[in-house]
Amino acid sequence: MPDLSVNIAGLHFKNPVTTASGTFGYGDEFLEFIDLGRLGGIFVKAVTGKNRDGNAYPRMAETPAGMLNSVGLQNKGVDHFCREIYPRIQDFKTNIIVNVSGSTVEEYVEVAERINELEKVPGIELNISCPNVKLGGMAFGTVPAMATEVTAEVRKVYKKVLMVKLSPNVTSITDLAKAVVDGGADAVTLINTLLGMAIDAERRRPVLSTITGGLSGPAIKPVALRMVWQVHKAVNVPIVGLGGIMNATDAIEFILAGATAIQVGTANFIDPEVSVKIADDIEAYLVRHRIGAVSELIGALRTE
Amino acid sequence: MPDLSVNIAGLHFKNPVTTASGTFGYGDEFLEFIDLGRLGGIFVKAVTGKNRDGNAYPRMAETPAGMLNSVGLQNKGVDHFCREIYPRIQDFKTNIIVNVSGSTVEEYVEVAERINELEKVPGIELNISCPNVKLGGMAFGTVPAMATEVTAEVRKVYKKVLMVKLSPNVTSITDLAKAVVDGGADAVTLINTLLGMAIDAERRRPVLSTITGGLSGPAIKPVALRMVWQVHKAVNVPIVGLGGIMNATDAIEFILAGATAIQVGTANFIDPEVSVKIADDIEAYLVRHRIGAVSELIGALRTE
Amino acid sequence: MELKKVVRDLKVVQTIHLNRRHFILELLAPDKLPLILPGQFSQALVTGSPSTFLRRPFSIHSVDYGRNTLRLLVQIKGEGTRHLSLLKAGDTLNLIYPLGNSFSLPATKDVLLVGGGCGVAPLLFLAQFLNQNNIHPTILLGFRTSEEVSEIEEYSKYGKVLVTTDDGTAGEKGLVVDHPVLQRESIPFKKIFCCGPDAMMKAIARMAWMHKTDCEVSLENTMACGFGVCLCCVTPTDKGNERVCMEGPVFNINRLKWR
Amino acid sequence: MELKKVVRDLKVVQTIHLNRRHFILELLAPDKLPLILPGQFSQALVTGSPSTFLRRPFSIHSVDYGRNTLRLLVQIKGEGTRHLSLLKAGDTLNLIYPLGNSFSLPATKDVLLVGGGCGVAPLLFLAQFLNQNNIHPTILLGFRTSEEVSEIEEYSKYGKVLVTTDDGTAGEKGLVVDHPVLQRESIPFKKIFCCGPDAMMKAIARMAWMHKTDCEVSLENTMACGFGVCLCCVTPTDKGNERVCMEGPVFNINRLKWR
Ligand SMILES: Cc1cc2nc3c(=O)[nH]c(=O)nc-3n(C[C@H](O)[C@H](O)[C@H](O)COP(=O)(O)OP(=O)(O)OC[C@H]3O[C@@H](n4cnc5c(N)ncnc54)[C@H](O)[C@@H]3O)c2cc1C
Ligand SMILES: Cc1cc2nc3c(=O)[nH]c(=O)nc-3n(C[C@H](O)[C@H](O)[C@H](O)COP(=O)(O)OP(=O)(O)OC[C@H]3O[C@@H](n4cnc5c(N)ncnc54)[C@H](O)[C@@H]3O)c2cc1C
Ligand SMILES: Cc1cc2nc3c(=O)[nH]c(=O)nc-3n(C[C@H](O)[C@H](O)[C@H](O)COP(=O)(O)O)c2cc1C
Ligand SMILES: Cc1cc2nc3c(=O)[nH]c(=O)nc-3n(C[C@H](O)[C@H](O)[C@H](O)COP(=O)(O)O)c2cc1C
Ligand code: FES
Ligand code: FES
Repeated sequence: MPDLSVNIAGLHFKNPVTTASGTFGYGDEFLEFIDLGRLGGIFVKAVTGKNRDGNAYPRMAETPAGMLNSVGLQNKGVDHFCREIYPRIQDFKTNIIVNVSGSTVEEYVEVAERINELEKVPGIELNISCPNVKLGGMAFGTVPAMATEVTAEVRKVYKKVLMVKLSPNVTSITDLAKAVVDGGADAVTLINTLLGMAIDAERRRPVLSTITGGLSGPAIKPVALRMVWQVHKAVNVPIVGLGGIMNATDAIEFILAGATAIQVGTANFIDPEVSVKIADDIEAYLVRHRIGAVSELIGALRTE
Repeated sequence: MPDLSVNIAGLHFKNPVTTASGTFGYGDEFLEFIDLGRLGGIFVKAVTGKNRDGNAYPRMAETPAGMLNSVGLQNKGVDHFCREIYPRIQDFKTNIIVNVSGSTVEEYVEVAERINELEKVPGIELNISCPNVKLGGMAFGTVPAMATEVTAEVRKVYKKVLMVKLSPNVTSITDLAKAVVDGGADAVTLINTLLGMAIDAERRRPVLSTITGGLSGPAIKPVALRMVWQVHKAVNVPIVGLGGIMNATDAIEFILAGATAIQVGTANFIDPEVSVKIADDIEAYLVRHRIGAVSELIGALRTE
Repeated sequence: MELKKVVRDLKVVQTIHLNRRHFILELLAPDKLPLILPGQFSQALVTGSPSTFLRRPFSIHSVDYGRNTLRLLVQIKGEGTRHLSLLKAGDTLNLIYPLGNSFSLPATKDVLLVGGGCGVAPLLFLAQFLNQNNIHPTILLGFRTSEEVSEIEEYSKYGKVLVTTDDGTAGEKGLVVDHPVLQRESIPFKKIFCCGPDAMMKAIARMAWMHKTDCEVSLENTMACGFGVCLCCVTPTDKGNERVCMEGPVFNINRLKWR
Repeated sequence: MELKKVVRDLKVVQTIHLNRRHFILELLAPDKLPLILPGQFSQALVTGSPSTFLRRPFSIHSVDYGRNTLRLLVQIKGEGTRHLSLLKAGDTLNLIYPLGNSFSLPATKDVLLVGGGCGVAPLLFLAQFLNQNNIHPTILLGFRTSEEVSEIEEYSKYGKVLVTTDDGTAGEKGLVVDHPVLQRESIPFKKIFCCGPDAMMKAIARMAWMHKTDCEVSLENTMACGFGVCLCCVTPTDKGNERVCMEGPVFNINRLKWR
């Protein structure tokens, strides 16, 4: 049996398959479908300082091999998370990572500080990349100096594994990756959604209430793979890779490009059981290729 | 019969449907399939100062709802173009626009100067966005100051319609659009390909000889539409919109977002007759919606 | 029986083409059907349609626990539903079901069901369920034209059926809300269940408020997941933005921000 | 007859499943077939396969101008070819054809055709064409295993057929290049036409050079368009990077950079 485990800044993952924030709720909606204990980890929906209603509907548009969303960080705030959600999910037999969002450095710090107290949350993922909130993520995620600042401020209060999730809507993803590593990030997650738009030609209107939204799904996989590869060559921290992963082959492509772990996002909507299948099929790939440990594949793309 | 004509900096297009550079050869390969006189214009393959062999093969990878290419500006140089190609295509009954590329400002200027002499070429499209040539396009297309410079230098020698084609691989497409308008561009074309990558998981190798390549096709349409919309609100010159247009509905979406004309790219590979069909179907749309002229649709997205 | 969501390959027993735009898929479950409540829906995976990436939501039209089958009533709208219309006996359709909440069991016997377009789909199952609880509702169905009027005998098993068509080629001419049964000073219903296009549901809601009649509607929305995790399908309610696929699709009109 | 590229919907006359991995599509053209030369290929539009975006290239396996039909011989590789294998009589397949150059008419009668895998596809048409020009080639075909050996009677109409299989279950065991007919001091052929996997063609090319025998190969490559406009399919030749879909797929080995 090949060894599927991977390690991110000392945090053990039983396998490299985790689920992407915003596509997996708080995990409990999936209890009817899968055994969460079979996953390396779950990244729960973004948590902000206060309650947010998110954007008006329609919030979704289907696109070729993908979808746009403009959910906009709807959540009930960090208090509610700690009081109502955490007790409900703390005993899942997998790593629970909280996706931390905000509109100001103070808000990020506040949320991170609160999550730091939760014993059974071994890490957070700073979402400096959500393109949907006007007073929010976009700026942090696209200006290296701001990315360094918010990461460094959170680093001061957050003592466990700190991952930072990057926006792909930038000229140089490596500059951003370096910026957050400078700020003290233990790992980087990439990619968040590409900023896109859909139009209903018959009604001559935008499909989304917010006009633009975040593109996810297989359509963005080539861009995501490229960014993982670029960042893998540029920085020395582990990468959590995602963007359009639908099956184990996709997952292995990300690992070969340099990802230590991967996240399954939009694919969960199409098959809520897919994450566990991906873990199984990665194992089958390793057996078929006689590879002893998945960690041997990380960044192992042959380019000579 | 609705009026399909549009106008870009004084240049008349009988309809808004043109074809994208690099996907339509020099037009003559399509003579067996369509009547070029039914198109608003054709944008021919990139022309550089000297002969270029392009990249090694494999140069192509299929991706979800799209493809990657790493052709890399293969062409026989501007001399050959003027001597061999131009005489062959000059009498096509459509606007022939030449896509001008280079690795240095001098090369762009040299090619533009030569093309300026060709009586039956009413315009050029400066390709400052090709992501495939190491010493090339990328830098010009991603740094506003360089984009302004190359546009301004070409503007000095080029007397007809000057369009500049932008790269989508930037943090702010509006900054780039403003930069080339400052440099004297009459119009902007967007978008070129997104930088992406494909991996063969079985062989653990990149699919393309160049590892990364340019992503085109329906997958990128949401990103392209968003950029056309953003630029339409930011600058005051006409926009030529493209990225994943497969049919008239897609084309109308781009026009509603702000494009004066559109280009059909990758779709030509799947159906070499599609560009003419799109022109016909745009007309049918106008008739069905009782719209007298396609120009009424430009930027006419209802967002109130 | 457990109320548990499952992902299953169902076998197409038959495809009944009602008219050019509507068809019924009768589907056989591979294992014992879970408990399904009226108003619940399923998410169908469309294969072979390159432009259909996400699943498509369809209400449960009827359930036969004995034969372990359920039916979907589908209106052809775009590529996804067109591909579903090509399914034949023996083909497979992957469903996630049952999803969402359900219509509530009313405390009165004076019940009206109102449906229009593909919104009639959940009403057959609801009528059946009401019958099992000794309620014989009036069932008011709106169609475009006589050609699309269908399954009247089915509905008639469970209550009195009234019909409107847009063009008057069958039943009363006009919209469901214009039907004479609703044009009285006081309408003879204490509870209305409604499903159909937004405009229709809003018109019925206005009428219900006017007559102080209790009313539940089954909302549509754009859905990515269907089981509560994407937050794409929200509707504003008295509790903020709620998920149509989880807290809905059925809402009491008093909880919606429609006034 | 004009040598003109066309885009056409062809009707599937029959699908002949040769073995688990190979099948033949016989296709009826809607109008008079254009002139097609041996070695030319077509670009097939696969519908109903969400993961297949671009067309797929297939050689013309045979042509019947009388019945206005042509055949493709297809090996199932991935989703595109799997979907094509599901086509049935009466279905439609959209093709762009005929594409590319062709094998040349040799000035000798001592001709060997060598094919392996799906590379055998263009050789039947070529053999037919050679016969029409009074050449009866030797035809050496390589297969994986006896189960995949097929259409031998067809080829036998046009010349002497030799077979190798990887596992020796039919004909000679080994690779085509190891066949005894090629293991002599001087081989009895003045012209070789070869189509198959790259490694096979290169081995044959080495052998041809050794024996100073003229040799043409039909190359594969990754194609986006198939008609010369995308420049995705180039191969290095004595004239620089040439397009396999236009200047090829057939090249004389002396023009390639294989030495
Ligand atoms: C909870 C729920 C239950 C439903 N039950 C049924 C049912 O029982 N029978 C039935 O026929 N349909 C039902 N629908 C609607 C059905 O899901 C859509 O018609 C279907 O998804 C369209 O898919 P398509 O690929 O054919 O069309 P698409 O190509 O996706 O769309 C075609 C056109 O229909 C519009 N459209 C697509 N989806 C929706 C939607 N969800 N709401 C409004 N407009 C839409 C699009 O804007 C577009 O203009 C239900 C929807 C929901 C949310
Ligand atoms: C000029 C030309 C003529 C051809 N003639 C025939 C023919 O007559 N009969 C026939 O069966 N096949 C022929 N082929 C090959 C055929 O086009 C591919 O097998 C087919 O496109 C695979 O499609 P798919 O969707 O099934 O596989 P995909 O899912 O696209 O690919 C499956 C696997 O096959 C590999 N593959 C795909 N395309 C090619 C290719 N062009 N070259 C090498 N490897 C590839 C991929 O890397 C992948 O590993 C020809 C190719 C060319 C270029
Ligand atoms: C409906 C939806 C909601 C999302 N919400 C969040 C979020 O709250 N925080 C976050 O960091 N990313 C969020 N994302 C982005 C995903 O986590 C992921 O980065 C993106 O979808 C790309 O991966 P995919 O193509 O596998 O879905 C969301 C994505 C979707 C589709
Ligand atoms: C094979 C190929 C070659 C291309 N060559 C060029 C080129 O020479 N110059 C250029 O400006 N753009 C080139 N492009 C980009 C296209 O013109 C276009 O911007 C891009 O493909 C997006 O449009 P589409 O999705 O409609 O194809 C090329 C694209 C493809 C697919
Ligand atoms: S559709 Fe995803 S939460 Fe309702
Ligand atoms: S495949 Fe496009 S040029 Fe050959």
